[in-house]
Amino acid sequence: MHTDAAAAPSRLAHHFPDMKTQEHAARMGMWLFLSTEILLFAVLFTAYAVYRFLFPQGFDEASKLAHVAMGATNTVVLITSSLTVALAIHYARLGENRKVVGLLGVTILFGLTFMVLKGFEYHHHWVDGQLPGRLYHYAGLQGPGVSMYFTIYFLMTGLHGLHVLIGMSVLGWVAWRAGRGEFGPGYSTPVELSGLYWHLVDLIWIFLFPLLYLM
Amino acid sequence: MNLLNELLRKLLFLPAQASQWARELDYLHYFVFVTSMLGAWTTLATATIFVFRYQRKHAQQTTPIVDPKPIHEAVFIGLPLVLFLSYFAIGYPQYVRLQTPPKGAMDVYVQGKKWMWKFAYPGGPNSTDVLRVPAGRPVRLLLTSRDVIHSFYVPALRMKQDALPGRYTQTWFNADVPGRYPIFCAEYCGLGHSAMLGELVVMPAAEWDAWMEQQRRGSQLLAQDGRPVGIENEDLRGSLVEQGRRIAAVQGCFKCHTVDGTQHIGPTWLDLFGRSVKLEGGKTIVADEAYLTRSMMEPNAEVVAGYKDKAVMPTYQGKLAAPDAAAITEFIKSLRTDAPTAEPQKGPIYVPVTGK
Amino acid sequence: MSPSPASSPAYNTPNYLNAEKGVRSWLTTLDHKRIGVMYLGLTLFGFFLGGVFALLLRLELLTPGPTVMDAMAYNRMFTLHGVIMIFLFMIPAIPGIFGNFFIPLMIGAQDVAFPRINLLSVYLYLLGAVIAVVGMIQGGTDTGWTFYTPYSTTTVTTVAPVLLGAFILGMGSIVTGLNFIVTVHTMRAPGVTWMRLPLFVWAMYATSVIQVLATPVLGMTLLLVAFEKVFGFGIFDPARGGDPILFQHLFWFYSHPAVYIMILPAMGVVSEVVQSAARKNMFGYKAVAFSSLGIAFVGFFVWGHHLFTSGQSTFASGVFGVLSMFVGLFTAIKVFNWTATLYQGAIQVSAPFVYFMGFLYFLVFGGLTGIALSSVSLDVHWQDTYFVVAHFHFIMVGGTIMAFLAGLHYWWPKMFGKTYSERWALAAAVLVILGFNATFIPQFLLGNMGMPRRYYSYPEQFQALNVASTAGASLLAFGFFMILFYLVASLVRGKAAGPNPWFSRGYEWNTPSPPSLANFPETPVIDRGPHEYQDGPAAEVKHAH
Amino acid sequence: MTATTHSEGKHLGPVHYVLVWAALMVLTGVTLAVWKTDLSHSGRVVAALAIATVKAALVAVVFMHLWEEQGIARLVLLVSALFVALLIGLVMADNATRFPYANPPYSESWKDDPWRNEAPPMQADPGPVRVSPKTATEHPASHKP
Repeated sequence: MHTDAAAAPSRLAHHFPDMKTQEHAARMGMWLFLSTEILLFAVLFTAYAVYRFLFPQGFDEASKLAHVAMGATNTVVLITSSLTVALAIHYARLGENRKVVGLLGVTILFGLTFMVLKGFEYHHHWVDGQLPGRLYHYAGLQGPGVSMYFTIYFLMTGLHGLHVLIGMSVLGWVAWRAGRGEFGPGYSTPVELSGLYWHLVDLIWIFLFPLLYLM
Repeated sequence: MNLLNELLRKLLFLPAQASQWARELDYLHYFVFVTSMLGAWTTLATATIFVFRYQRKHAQQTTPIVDPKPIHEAVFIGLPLVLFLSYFAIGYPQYVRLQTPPKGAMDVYVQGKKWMWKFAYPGGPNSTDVLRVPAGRPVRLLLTSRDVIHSFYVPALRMKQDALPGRYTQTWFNADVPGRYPIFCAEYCGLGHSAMLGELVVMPAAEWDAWMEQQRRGSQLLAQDGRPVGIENEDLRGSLVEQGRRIAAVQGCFKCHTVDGTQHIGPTWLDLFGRSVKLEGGKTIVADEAYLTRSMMEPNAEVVAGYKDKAVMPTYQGKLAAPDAAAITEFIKSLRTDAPTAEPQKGPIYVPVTGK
Repeated sequence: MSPSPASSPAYNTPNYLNAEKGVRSWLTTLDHKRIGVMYLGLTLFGFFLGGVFALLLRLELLTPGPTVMDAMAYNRMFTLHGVIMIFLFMIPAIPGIFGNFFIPLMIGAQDVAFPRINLLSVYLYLLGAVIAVVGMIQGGTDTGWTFYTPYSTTTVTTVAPVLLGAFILGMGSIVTGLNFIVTVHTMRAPGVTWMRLPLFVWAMYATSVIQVLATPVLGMTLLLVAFEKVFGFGIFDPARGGDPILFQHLFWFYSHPAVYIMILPAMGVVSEVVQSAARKNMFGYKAVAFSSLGIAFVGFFVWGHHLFTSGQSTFASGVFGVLSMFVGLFTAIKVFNWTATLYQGAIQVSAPFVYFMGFLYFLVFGGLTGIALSSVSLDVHWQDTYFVVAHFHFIMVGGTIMAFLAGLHYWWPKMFGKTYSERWALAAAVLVILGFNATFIPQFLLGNMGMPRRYYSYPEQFQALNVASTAGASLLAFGFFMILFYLVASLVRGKAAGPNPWFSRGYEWNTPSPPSLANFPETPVIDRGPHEYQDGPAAEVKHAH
Repeated sequence: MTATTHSEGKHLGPVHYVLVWAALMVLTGVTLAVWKTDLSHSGRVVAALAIATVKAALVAVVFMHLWEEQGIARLVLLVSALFVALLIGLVMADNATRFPYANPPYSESWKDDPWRNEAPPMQADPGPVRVSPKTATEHPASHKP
């Protein structure tokens, strides 16, 4: 979507009557894409709901093995990164491209922090054998539904982590374009669309954190 | 009524009705069939009449704009809705009845496994592929599976229920016409899906009581002899060959080995016994009892030439008791092109039940 | 087909086919019409493959025991047939071909909103198709297209590649849908209000909503199965507390709406065909348009009617059962309105119209058997038998393929600027309809008798009807080959069609045949609804240029 | 994007963003505080989900500009949310009302089993959930939250 707008020097593709329509179309496309992401995660949320309902005790005990401190830190990190992205969009609309580069850079660093912390968590679970399904071999906690918690934990955080990585790459690309001074009052769609994506990643984590760490 | 029932049943190719529920389901079937056919043909006949009535007279003929009045759309919505909801209003209570077994129904445990049905009756007796029930008494089935999903289906009872691995589903019936009715597996379960046939034998109640009494005595005797009883107990009857076939099916041998000569993941068993087999590495060996047994226990030790890349067979050391391995060997020995083959069955397999 | 009075030599004028030359210009094209033509080639190849497997299946079922293949080959073949027909033909065909080609023409736009993403969808289709088909043939996948766990996670055959392929095909389907929604919202020409949208566009819009919202669920579910099969994550593994019925819920949350992805575009196609063939505006335009949206919406909440005998709760079965009746209701509304459209029309019995009548007949019976199936208790007898097989083939072959053929014959002159032999077309249409009846009516009766589906061998009492079905299938196949033959012949030696051989007043006929690269010389301004035939030829001529 | 696509006066600025960020931080704190309380299990679940929903709404409305966006984006988000809710709701409705033993073995719905001992178990009863904390601390790298 962004590429269409960028391709023509005038940024107006031949088949659109005007810029306004073109950007409206781009944003609508992005929102529809976000809805597919929501439905993608919905599968895992459904599995979570069903298995938590069936194995409340197993999930309860297993979630105590999650590292709340790191999870909470990550929540703070992601929410703050959402703020920096929102500000980046604001300055992109004003054409202050250097601020955009700085804010997006900070966002990517936050994303990196998130992934590193996530990596530590994964490492701890790995060495303890708190792994999904048949890979689960942690002697400290056994019982129905326990390994299912870790199946869901790894699938949900893994898919979310993948989205963080994709988001970081897209933001990096947008920051590079901001560095070339491309954005201004007339054109800030790429910043806005990648920002929307990043906010969605944050939004999903807002649900994942209490569900996986605090229940 | 009875005549009409028979007429419609034959017209729709429906099998015999062996329970009251089946009969009532057929009445719904007839109702749905007749009303929806009337509706369909009325609509389609109207369309066809329009086609003949309103033929184009010249290429650029004009036609009036005809827009519907609200009453038209109300009829278009109202009529089918009433009809459809009446189907549901009749059908759903019937379904609820099937899902709610009456108190005092006899429990029979049904276990599906690739590719057979096992039945365990109250008090220990059990059977394979043949379910005997008393006519006129409600029977609740508690179904489960050993491997994948199977579905227990008796067309004569118009009744079907999936058997799920590791848990139970339930259904019930009250067969009231003595006779023999086929049982099918209706959920796809692999190679033997269409051969996973069983038989429901509905016996007059008194006859069934006598048969059950005999069964119970038999299983007590067996219990005294120290044989384990219960659903896991393989039936004792049948030749060693037949046992071997069953064990091979249960152990999943047929996932890779065929018995009709076609090559699959593993070598075919047809004409295998006594043949000179070329091994990976050039050695040649005669496939005797010893080799066959070794191949079950250490499958990757002596791989047949051409199967190196497919050497995926797990060891059956510890999974197969010595008599079972011997039975499979006997079964392989029986697979000869010049001998009557034990495999492809057409139609239901009628397996006799102990004590009858 | 009568030659148009305003017929012009087809390929002398510049058009989208001859604007650029060479393979490269096709592979990198962003033109929606060329992308539509590429989809035509690709999906027809898929249809051919799936059809060959269907014929082999029917051949095997000629006799009760083994006929031409062993059980393993049979199981692999019905998996191939199902996956190929559904993911490579039914879902992408009408949206990919007619949707891409005609939505922009029908709303007066130069292209779809995101042409590059449109091209991407073709390549996603190609990539997914290759991975799925090669994966299935190499790995011998034998799970059936439903991939039910735990069978799919425990079978010795390879399953992961086909799951990955289906995931990629799903992505292609999503971006097609997304593109159409945005196109319809943002690119309508002046005067094309929502209440003047051609009904095909309405149907495609509703379809796209389903594609966008349902397909991700399938993608994720298939990935979960792959994770379980490859890494042992155990999310559906009964031995680890997993619930196989949960898989069925998630699978059908996509796959039931997917049925509407297949049939809604077909309903859109026949809405156009019947208006043009009867020279009549749609009776109850709003009812037909909104019932498409109604099907798209309610279609999401009926998936549980596939689970009546699976161990699903009685309560849930009731909810899903009653909701299913409402989906049937929307289809009934459409059927009545199509019938009423014929009233006072000026009907020309052309090949597209014959297919329309076939569609109407088959959809009525396919739909009503669907209603019968969702009356809950009757499904207990019919679930997983040939009755279900016959029911959905009535909808898929009798509905979607008849509509596809109707659309293909109706729009062929527009797409390629050539006319085909009307006599051959009528003969083939009759053959296809007869063959279809002979193939699938016996299957209803087999289902009533209790023959389960996916049966390699069967008891002997089922043989007579199976033989009838196989005979019908060969007739059907012969009909399809006939169509292929005369359509290809028309490309080589067909007469020039002229811009509007049907004298149709659908917006898409306002362009030359084949359309020029830019579709319209200037943005058209529409001042009347589609398919209004109340005024004389003078308006026609004015309207056509 | 040009300012013309938005109705004037609805624009959000950095001040709004920082305020919302602060609110999100506070709500995160509240979530953690609720977790530490003695509230009943279901009470905590409801509270945590309610707070998460409020946070998500803040992100969607302010950060994602639903506040100033045209109707279609709101519609898309609401429809997806509705479909997610119906997917989860209808599937759980099935699990909650099923024949209890059609649910996975030894799950919650097998608890009140009037004939648990009669049913031949398909696999060994794993018994209740067992926590043995010592093994967790044996490993040098592991630690408890």
